[in-house]
Amino acid sequence: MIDVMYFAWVRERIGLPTEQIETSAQTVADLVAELRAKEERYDAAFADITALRVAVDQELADFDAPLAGVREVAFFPPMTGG
Amino acid sequence: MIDVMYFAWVRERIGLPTEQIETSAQTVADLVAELRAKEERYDAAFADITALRVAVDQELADFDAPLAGVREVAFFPPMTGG
Amino acid sequence: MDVRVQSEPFDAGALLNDFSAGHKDVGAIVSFTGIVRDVADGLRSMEIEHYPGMTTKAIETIAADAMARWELTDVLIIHRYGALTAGEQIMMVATASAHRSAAFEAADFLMDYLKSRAPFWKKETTEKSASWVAAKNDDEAALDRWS
Amino acid sequence: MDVRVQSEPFDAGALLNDFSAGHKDVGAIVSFTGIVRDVADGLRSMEIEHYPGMTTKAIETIAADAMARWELTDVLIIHRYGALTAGEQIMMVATASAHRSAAFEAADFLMDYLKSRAPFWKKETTEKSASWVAAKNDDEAALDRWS
Repeated sequence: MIDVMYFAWVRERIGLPTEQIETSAQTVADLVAELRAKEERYDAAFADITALRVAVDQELADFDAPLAGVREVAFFPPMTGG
Repeated sequence: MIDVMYFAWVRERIGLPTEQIETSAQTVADLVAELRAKEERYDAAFADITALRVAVDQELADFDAPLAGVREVAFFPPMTGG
Repeated sequence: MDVRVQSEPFDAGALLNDFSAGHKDVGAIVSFTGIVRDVADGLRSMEIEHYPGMTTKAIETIAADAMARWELTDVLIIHRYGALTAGEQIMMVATASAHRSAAFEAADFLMDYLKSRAPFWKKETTEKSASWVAAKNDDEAALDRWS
Repeated sequence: MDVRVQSEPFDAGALLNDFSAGHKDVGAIVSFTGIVRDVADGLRSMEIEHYPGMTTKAIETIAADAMARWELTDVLIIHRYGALTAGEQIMMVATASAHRSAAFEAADFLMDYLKSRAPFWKKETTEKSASWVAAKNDDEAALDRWS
Protein backbone atom coordinates (compact mmCIF):
# COMPACT_ATOMS: atom_id res chain seq x y z
CA MET A 1 0.00 0.00 0.00
CA ILE A 2 1.30 3.38 -1.01
CA ASP A 3 -0.15 6.74 -0.01
CA VAL A 4 -0.60 8.73 -3.19
CA MET A 5 -1.10 12.48 -2.87
CA TYR A 6 -2.15 15.14 -5.34
CA PHE A 7 -1.66 18.89 -5.10
CA ALA A 8 -2.90 22.03 -6.86
CA TRP A 9 -4.59 21.42 -10.22
CA VAL A 10 -3.63 17.74 -10.17
CA ARG A 11 -5.70 17.38 -6.99
CA GLU A 12 -8.58 19.33 -8.54
CA ARG A 13 -8.53 17.33 -11.78
CA ILE A 14 -8.42 13.97 -10.01
CA GLY A 15 -10.91 15.17 -7.44
CA LEU A 16 -9.21 14.05 -4.25
CA PRO A 17 -6.14 15.02 -2.23
CA THR A 18 -4.89 11.57 -1.25
CA GLU A 19 -5.67 7.89 -1.58
CA GLN A 20 -4.15 4.57 -0.63
CA ILE A 21 -3.22 2.42 -3.59
CA GLU A 22 -2.45 -1.28 -3.70
CA THR A 23 0.16 -1.58 -6.40
CA SER A 24 2.96 -3.75 -7.63
CA ALA A 25 4.39 -0.95 -9.77
CA GLN A 26 8.18 -1.00 -9.84
CA THR A 27 8.67 2.69 -10.61
CA VAL A 28 6.82 5.98 -10.45
CA ALA A 29 6.28 5.73 -14.22
CA ASP A 30 4.66 2.31 -13.77
CA LEU A 31 2.38 3.75 -11.10
CA VAL A 32 1.40 6.59 -13.43
CA ALA A 33 0.53 4.05 -16.13
CA GLU A 34 -1.64 2.13 -13.65
CA LEU A 35 -3.43 5.28 -12.56
CA ARG A 36 -4.04 6.43 -16.15
CA ALA A 37 -5.65 3.08 -16.97
CA LYS A 38 -7.95 3.41 -13.97
CA GLU A 39 -10.21 6.28 -14.95
CA GLU A 40 -10.59 9.10 -17.43
CA ARG A 41 -9.87 11.83 -14.84
CA TYR A 42 -6.50 10.22 -14.01
CA ASP A 43 -5.73 9.84 -17.69
CA ALA A 44 -6.43 13.54 -18.18
CA ALA A 45 -4.40 14.62 -15.15
CA PHE A 46 -1.34 12.63 -16.24
CA ALA A 47 -1.67 13.30 -19.98
CA ASP A 48 1.34 15.62 -20.10
CA ILE A 49 3.94 14.24 -17.73
CA THR A 50 6.36 17.10 -18.51
CA ALA A 51 3.90 19.43 -16.75
CA LEU A 52 4.18 17.39 -13.54
CA ARG A 53 6.65 16.88 -10.75
CA VAL A 54 6.84 13.99 -8.33
CA ALA A 55 8.04 13.54 -4.77
CA VAL A 56 8.85 10.11 -3.36
CA ASP A 57 8.72 9.87 0.42
CA GLN A 58 8.60 13.68 0.57
CA GLU A 59 11.66 14.31 -1.58
CA LEU A 60 11.70 15.42 -5.21
CA ALA A 61 12.35 12.47 -7.50
CA ASP A 62 12.35 11.41 -11.14
CA PHE A 63 9.60 9.45 -12.85
CA ASP A 64 11.91 6.45 -13.14
CA ALA A 65 12.47 6.36 -9.36
CA PRO A 66 11.93 2.85 -7.90
CA LEU A 67 9.00 2.29 -5.54
CA ALA A 68 10.43 -0.58 -3.45
CA GLY A 69 9.89 0.26 0.23
CA VAL A 70 8.28 3.59 -0.60
CA ARG A 71 5.36 4.75 1.56
CA GLU A 72 4.33 8.03 -0.05
CA VAL A 73 4.26 9.38 -3.59
CA ALA A 74 3.01 12.87 -4.44
CA PHE A 75 2.18 14.38 -7.83
CA PHE A 76 1.95 18.11 -8.47
CA PRO A 77 2.67 20.87 -10.97
CA PRO A 78 5.95 22.86 -10.83
CA MET A 79 6.06 24.73 -7.55
CA THR A 80 5.27 28.41 -7.29
CA GLY A 81 6.44 29.45 -3.86
CA GLY A 82 8.25 32.60 -2.83
CA MET B 1 37.94 83.75 -1.27
CA ILE B 2 37.30 80.01 -1.33
CA ASP B 3 36.23 77.85 1.61
CA VAL B 4 38.62 74.93 1.71
CA MET B 5 37.61 71.89 3.76
CA TYR B 6 39.50 68.82 4.89
CA PHE B 7 38.10 65.52 6.08
CA ALA B 8 39.35 62.36 7.80
CA TRP B 9 43.15 61.96 7.86
CA VAL B 10 43.61 64.98 5.57
CA ARG B 11 41.94 67.10 8.25
CA GLU B 12 44.09 65.51 10.96
CA ARG B 13 47.32 65.94 9.03
CA ILE B 14 46.66 69.58 8.17
CA GLY B 15 45.31 70.20 11.63
CA LEU B 16 42.12 72.06 10.81
CA PRO B 17 38.73 71.23 9.29
CA THR B 18 38.21 74.34 7.17
CA GLU B 19 39.81 77.63 6.23
CA GLN B 20 39.17 80.54 3.91
CA ILE B 21 41.81 80.98 1.26
CA GLU B 22 42.52 84.00 -0.93
CA THR B 23 43.68 82.48 -4.17
CA SER B 24 44.00 83.16 -7.86
CA ALA B 25 44.43 79.45 -8.66
CA GLN B 26 42.76 78.51 -11.93
CA THR B 27 42.21 74.83 -11.12
CA VAL B 28 42.08 72.50 -8.16
CA ALA B 29 45.60 71.32 -9.05
CA ASP B 30 46.85 74.93 -8.91
CA LEU B 31 45.25 75.33 -5.49
CA VAL B 32 46.95 72.15 -4.30
CA ALA B 33 50.31 73.49 -5.50
CA GLU B 34 49.70 76.74 -3.59
CA LEU B 35 48.77 74.87 -0.43
CA ARG B 36 51.81 72.57 -0.65
CA ALA B 37 54.11 75.58 -0.95
CA LYS B 38 52.54 77.11 2.15
CA GLU B 39 53.66 74.80 4.93
CA GLU B 40 55.23 71.40 5.54
CA ARG B 41 51.98 69.87 6.91
CA TYR B 42 50.15 70.76 3.67
CA ASP B 43 53.01 69.39 1.61
CA ALA B 44 52.80 66.11 3.55
CA ALA B 45 49.00 65.87 3.26
CA PHE B 46 49.05 66.41 -0.50
CA ALA B 47 52.21 64.38 -1.22
CA ASP B 48 50.32 61.54 -2.89
CA ILE B 49 47.48 63.05 -4.84
CA THR B 50 46.26 59.59 -6.00
CA ALA B 51 45.31 58.89 -2.37
CA LEU B 52 42.98 61.92 -2.36
CA ARG B 53 39.61 62.86 -3.70
CA VAL B 54 38.21 66.34 -4.23
CA ALA B 55 34.74 67.86 -4.22
CA VAL B 56 34.06 71.23 -5.83
CA ASP B 57 30.97 73.00 -4.54
CA GLN B 58 29.92 69.75 -2.86
CA GLU B 59 30.17 67.55 -5.92
CA LEU B 60 32.95 65.09 -6.72
CA ALA B 61 35.37 66.57 -9.25
CA ASP B 62 38.74 66.03 -10.89
CA PHE B 63 41.95 67.77 -9.91
CA ASP B 64 41.93 69.67 -13.19
CA ALA B 65 38.48 71.15 -12.45
CA PRO B 66 38.40 74.97 -12.91
CA LEU B 67 37.89 77.18 -9.85
CA ALA B 68 36.20 80.17 -11.52
CA GLY B 69 33.11 81.06 -9.49
CA VAL B 70 33.68 78.20 -7.05
CA ARG B 71 32.87 78.82 -3.38
CA GLU B 72 33.87 75.58 -1.70
CA VAL B 73 36.56 72.96 -2.29
CA ALA B 74 36.96 69.87 -0.10
CA PHE B 75 39.82 67.38 0.08
CA PHE B 76 39.50 63.93 1.57
CA PRO B 77 40.58 60.28 1.22
CA PRO B 78 38.45 57.76 -0.71
CA MET B 79 35.12 57.43 1.05
CA THR B 80 34.32 54.50 3.30
CA GLY B 81 30.59 54.69 3.89
CA GLY B 82 28.08 51.88 4.00
CA MET C 1 18.60 28.54 11.34
CA ASP C 2 14.94 29.37 11.82
CA VAL C 3 12.32 27.98 9.44
CA ARG C 4 8.62 28.62 9.94
CA VAL C 5 5.69 27.52 7.83
CA GLN C 6 2.46 29.05 9.06
CA SER C 7 -0.93 30.38 8.00
CA GLU C 8 -0.83 33.35 10.41
CA PRO C 9 0.49 36.76 9.35
CA PHE C 10 3.93 37.72 10.65
CA ASP C 11 5.53 40.99 11.71
CA ALA C 12 8.49 41.42 9.35
CA GLY C 13 9.93 44.36 11.30
CA ALA C 14 9.84 42.58 14.65
CA LEU C 15 11.36 39.48 13.06
CA LEU C 16 14.11 41.54 11.45
CA ASN C 17 14.96 43.13 14.79
CA ASP C 18 14.98 39.79 16.61
CA PHE C 19 17.13 38.32 13.87
CA SER C 20 19.62 41.21 14.08
CA ALA C 21 19.86 41.26 17.87
CA GLY C 22 22.84 39.84 19.61
CA HIS C 23 25.19 39.23 16.68
CA LYS C 24 28.40 41.21 17.21
CA ASP C 25 30.24 39.21 14.56
CA VAL C 26 27.76 40.18 11.84
CA GLY C 27 28.33 43.13 9.54
CA ALA C 28 25.49 42.66 7.09
CA ILE C 29 21.85 41.66 7.25
CA VAL C 30 19.71 41.33 4.13
CA SER C 31 15.99 40.73 4.23
CA PHE C 32 13.48 39.99 1.50
CA THR C 33 9.74 40.29 2.00
CA GLY C 34 7.31 38.98 -0.60
CA ILE C 35 3.93 40.67 -0.80
CA VAL C 36 0.72 39.64 -2.58
CA ARG C 37 0.30 41.96 -5.53
CA ASP C 38 -3.03 43.05 -6.87
CA VAL C 39 -3.82 41.93 -10.43
CA ALA C 40 -5.56 43.58 -13.39
CA ASP C 41 -8.96 41.97 -12.77
CA GLY C 42 -8.89 42.72 -9.05
CA LEU C 43 -7.54 40.02 -6.76
CA ARG C 44 -10.16 38.58 -4.45
CA SER C 45 -7.78 36.13 -2.84
CA MET C 46 -4.50 34.28 -3.26
CA GLU C 47 -4.72 30.73 -1.95
CA ILE C 48 -1.41 29.08 -1.15
CA GLU C 49 -1.51 25.31 -0.99
CA HIS C 50 1.41 23.35 0.40
CA TYR C 51 2.54 19.80 1.15
CA PRO C 52 2.67 19.72 4.94
CA GLY C 53 4.81 16.58 5.26
CA MET C 54 7.45 17.94 2.94
CA THR C 55 7.46 21.74 3.24
CA THR C 56 9.57 22.32 6.33
CA LYS C 57 12.09 19.64 5.39
CA ALA C 58 12.43 21.03 1.86
CA ILE C 59 13.00 24.56 3.16
CA GLU C 60 15.52 23.37 5.75
CA THR C 61 17.44 21.62 3.00
CA ILE C 62 17.51 24.84 0.95
CA ALA C 63 18.65 26.84 4.00
CA ALA C 64 21.38 24.27 4.79
CA ASP C 65 22.59 24.50 1.17
CA ALA C 66 22.88 28.27 1.53
CA MET C 67 24.78 27.96 4.81
CA ALA C 68 27.18 25.44 3.26
CA ARG C 69 27.76 27.70 0.29
CA TRP C 70 28.25 31.09 1.96
CA GLU C 71 29.73 32.18 5.28
CA LEU C 72 26.45 32.91 7.00
CA THR C 73 25.92 33.44 10.68
CA ASP C 74 22.20 32.80 10.48
CA VAL C 75 19.25 32.31 8.16
CA LEU C 76 15.57 32.99 8.74
CA ILE C 77 12.80 31.76 6.42
CA ILE C 78 9.07 32.21 6.95
CA HIS C 79 6.49 31.14 4.40
CA ARG C 80 2.74 31.34 4.79
CA TYR C 81 0.02 29.13 3.35
CA GLY C 82 -3.75 29.56 3.20
CA ALA C 83 -5.86 32.44 1.90
CA LEU C 84 -4.20 35.84 1.52
CA THR C 85 -5.34 39.13 0.04
CA ALA C 86 -3.51 41.87 -1.88
CA GLY C 87 -0.98 43.71 0.24
CA GLU C 88 -0.45 40.82 2.66
CA GLN C 89 3.04 39.49 3.26
CA ILE C 90 3.52 35.96 1.89
CA MET C 91 7.03 35.20 2.97
CA MET C 92 10.29 36.56 4.24
CA VAL C 93 13.91 35.52 4.23
CA ALA C 94 16.77 37.09 6.15
CA THR C 95 20.48 36.34 6.01
CA ALA C 96 23.25 37.46 8.38
CA SER C 97 26.92 37.46 7.47
CA ALA C 98 30.21 39.18 8.19
CA HIS C 99 30.25 39.98 4.48
CA ARG C 100 27.80 42.03 2.50
CA SER C 101 28.08 40.06 -0.74
CA ALA C 102 27.46 36.76 1.06
CA ALA C 103 24.32 38.13 2.71
CA PHE C 104 22.98 39.46 -0.62
CA GLU C 105 23.82 36.41 -2.71
CA ALA C 106 22.47 33.95 -0.15
CA ALA C 107 19.15 35.82 0.12
CA ASP C 108 18.84 35.84 -3.67
CA PHE C 109 19.71 32.12 -3.80
CA LEU C 110 17.14 31.30 -1.11
CA MET C 111 14.43 33.11 -3.07
CA ASP C 112 15.27 31.27 -6.30
CA TYR C 113 15.09 27.91 -4.57
CA LEU C 114 12.00 28.67 -2.50
CA LYS C 115 10.25 29.60 -5.73
CA SER C 116 11.00 26.34 -7.54
CA ARG C 117 11.92 23.74 -4.93
CA ALA C 118 9.65 24.32 -1.94
CA PRO C 119 6.23 22.64 -2.28
CA PHE C 120 3.92 25.64 -2.50
CA TRP C 121 1.33 26.36 -5.19
CA LYS C 122 -0.47 29.65 -5.65
CA LYS C 123 -4.01 30.00 -6.90
CA GLU C 124 -5.34 33.45 -7.77
CA THR C 125 -9.03 34.18 -7.55
CA THR C 126 -9.99 37.46 -9.23
CA GLU C 127 -13.37 39.07 -9.70
CA LYS C 128 -13.57 37.18 -13.02
CA SER C 129 -11.90 33.82 -12.61
CA ALA C 130 -9.72 31.47 -10.58
CA SER C 131 -6.48 29.97 -11.83
CA TRP C 132 -3.30 28.33 -10.64
CA VAL C 133 -0.25 30.51 -11.08
CA ALA C 134 2.00 28.88 -13.68
CA ALA C 135 5.69 28.46 -12.98
CA LYS C 136 7.80 30.54 -15.33
CA ASN C 137 10.59 29.11 -17.47
CA ASP C 138 12.65 31.87 -15.90
CA ASP C 139 12.18 30.35 -12.46
CA GLU C 140 13.91 27.17 -13.51
CA ALA C 141 16.56 29.06 -15.49
CA ALA C 142 17.29 31.15 -12.39
CA LEU C 143 18.59 28.06 -10.61
CA ASP C 144 21.31 27.66 -13.24
CA ARG C 145 22.88 30.83 -11.92
CA TRP C 146 23.94 28.89 -8.84
CA SER C 147 25.31 25.73 -10.43
CA MET D 1 12.32 58.51 -1.73
CA ASP D 2 13.37 58.90 1.90
CA VAL D 3 16.97 59.86 2.75
CA ARG D 4 18.08 60.45 6.33
CA VAL D 5 21.51 61.33 7.67
CA GLN D 6 21.56 61.29 11.45
CA SER D 7 23.68 60.56 14.50
CA GLU D 8 20.83 58.90 16.44
CA PRO D 9 20.24 55.13 16.33
CA PHE D 10 17.30 53.93 14.24
CA ASP D 11 14.82 51.08 14.56
CA ALA D 12 15.35 48.99 11.41
CA GLY D 13 12.29 46.83 12.04
CA ALA D 14 9.93 49.77 12.54
CA LEU D 15 11.38 51.46 9.45
CA LEU D 16 10.94 48.30 7.39
CA ASN D 17 7.31 48.03 8.46
CA ASP D 18 6.63 51.70 7.70
CA PHE D 19 8.34 51.33 4.34
CA SER D 20 6.27 48.25 3.48
CA ALA D 21 2.93 49.67 4.57
CA GLY D 22 0.44 50.84 2.03
CA HIS D 23 2.02 49.60 -1.18
CA LYS D 24 -0.41 47.25 -2.92
CA ASP D 25 1.50 47.45 -6.19
CA VAL D 26 4.70 46.16 -4.62
CA GLY D 27 5.63 42.48 -4.70
CA ALA D 28 9.14 42.64 -3.29
CA ILE D 29 10.93 44.51 -0.56
CA VAL D 30 14.64 44.10 0.07
CA SER D 31 16.43 45.62 3.03
CA PHE D 32 20.09 45.81 3.94
CA THR D 33 21.31 46.70 7.41
CA GLY D 34 24.98 47.42 8.08
CA ILE D 35 26.26 46.72 11.58
CA VAL D 36 29.52 47.74 13.28
CA ARG D 37 31.63 44.61 13.58
CA ASP D 38 34.01 43.98 16.43
CA VAL D 39 37.69 43.70 15.43
CA ALA D 40 40.58 41.50 16.58
CA ASP D 41 42.03 44.04 19.03
CA GLY D 42 38.65 44.87 20.52
CA LEU D 43 36.77 47.83 19.07
CA ARG D 44 36.40 50.72 21.50
CA SER D 45 34.55 52.89 19.00
CA MET D 46 33.87 53.49 15.34
CA GLU D 47 33.79 57.20 14.52
CA ILE D 48 31.99 58.12 11.31
CA GLU D 49 32.88 61.53 9.93
CA HIS D 50 30.86 63.05 7.11
CA TYR D 51 30.63 66.18 4.98
CA PRO D 52 27.36 67.77 6.11
CA GLY D 53 26.92 70.09 3.14
CA MET D 54 27.33 67.27 0.65
CA THR D 55 26.08 64.06 2.28
CA THR D 56 22.33 64.27 1.78
CA LYS D 57 22.68 65.58 -1.78
CA ALA D 58 25.15 62.85 -2.69
CA ILE D 59 22.87 60.14 -1.31
CA GLU D 60 19.82 61.58 -3.05
CA THR D 61 21.72 61.50 -6.34
CA ILE D 62 22.60 57.83 -5.79
CA ALA D 63 18.97 57.02 -4.91
CA ALA D 64 17.71 58.88 -8.00
CA ASP D 65 20.17 56.93 -10.16
CA ALA D 66 18.77 53.68 -8.77
CA MET D 67 15.17 54.80 -9.39
CA ALA D 68 16.04 55.76 -12.98
CA ARG D 69 17.72 52.43 -13.56
CA TRP D 70 15.20 50.01 -12.06
CA GLU D 71 11.42 50.02 -11.75
CA LEU D 72 11.28 50.91 -8.09
CA THR D 73 8.25 52.09 -6.19
CA ASP D 74 10.30 53.50 -3.35
CA VAL D 75 13.75 53.74 -1.82
CA LEU D 76 14.79 54.34 1.79
CA ILE D 77 18.34 55.19 2.86
CA ILE D 78 19.49 55.96 6.40
CA HIS D 79 23.11 56.52 7.29
CA ARG D 80 24.46 57.47 10.70
CA TYR D 81 27.50 59.52 11.63
CA GLY D 82 29.26 60.07 14.96
CA ALA D 83 30.59 57.55 17.48
CA LEU D 84 29.28 53.99 17.31
CA THR D 85 30.21 50.79 19.13
CA ALA D 86 30.29 47.14 18.03
CA GLY D 87 26.85 45.73 17.31
CA GLU D 88 25.31 49.11 16.52
CA GLN D 89 23.53 49.63 13.21
CA ILE D 90 25.37 52.06 10.92
CA MET D 91 23.03 52.26 8.01
CA MET D 92 20.11 50.74 6.21
CA VAL D 93 18.73 50.73 2.70
CA ALA D 94 15.38 49.37 1.54
CA THR D 95 13.97 49.02 -1.96
CA ALA D 96 10.41 48.28 -3.06
CA SER D 97 9.48 46.98 -6.49
CA ALA D 98 6.93 44.90 -8.35
CA HIS D 99 9.87 42.70 -9.32
CA ARG D 100 12.15 40.72 -7.07
CA SER D 101 15.27 41.07 -9.19
CA ALA D 102 14.88 44.85 -9.39
CA ALA D 103 14.57 45.12 -5.60
CA PHE D 104 17.66 42.95 -5.05
CA GLU D 105 19.83 44.58 -7.71
CA ALA D 106 18.91 48.11 -6.69
CA ALA D 107 19.73 47.43 -3.01
CA ASP D 108 23.09 45.97 -4.03
CA PHE D 109 23.74 48.96 -6.31
CA LEU D 110 22.86 51.43 -3.54
CA MET D 111 25.29 49.75 -1.17
CA ASP D 112 28.13 49.83 -3.72
CA TYR D 113 27.60 53.53 -4.34
CA LEU D 114 27.08 54.49 -0.71
CA LYS D 115 30.38 52.81 0.07
CA SER D 116 32.41 54.74 -2.50
CA ARG D 117 30.43 57.83 -3.44
CA ALA D 118 28.80 59.14 -0.28
CA PRO D 119 31.09 61.35 1.82
CA PHE D 120 31.58 59.22 4.94
CA TRP D 121 34.87 58.18 6.51
CA LYS D 122 35.25 55.57 9.23
CA LYS D 123 37.85 55.65 11.97
CA GLU D 124 38.31 52.62 14.19
CA THR D 125 39.63 53.02 17.71
CA THR D 126 40.64 49.72 19.28
CA GLU D 127 42.20 48.99 22.66
CA LYS D 128 45.59 49.35 20.95
CA SER D 129 45.34 52.03 18.28
CA ALA D 130 43.22 54.33 16.17
CA SER D 131 43.19 54.32 12.38
CA TRP D 132 41.13 55.42 9.42
CA VAL D 133 39.53 52.54 7.56
CA ALA D 134 41.13 52.34 4.10
CA ALA D 135 38.94 52.03 1.03
CA LYS D 136 39.45 48.71 -0.72
CA ASN D 137 40.34 48.43 -4.39
CA ASP D 138 37.34 46.10 -4.51
CA ASP D 139 35.04 48.95 -3.55
CA GLU D 140 35.97 50.87 -6.66
CA ALA D 141 35.94 47.74 -8.82
CA ALA D 142 32.42 46.96 -7.55
CA LEU D 143 31.12 50.08 -9.29
CA ASP D 144 32.21 48.66 -12.66
CA ARG D 145 29.54 45.99 -12.27
CA TRP D 146 26.95 48.68 -12.91
CA SER D 147 28.50 50.48 -15.87
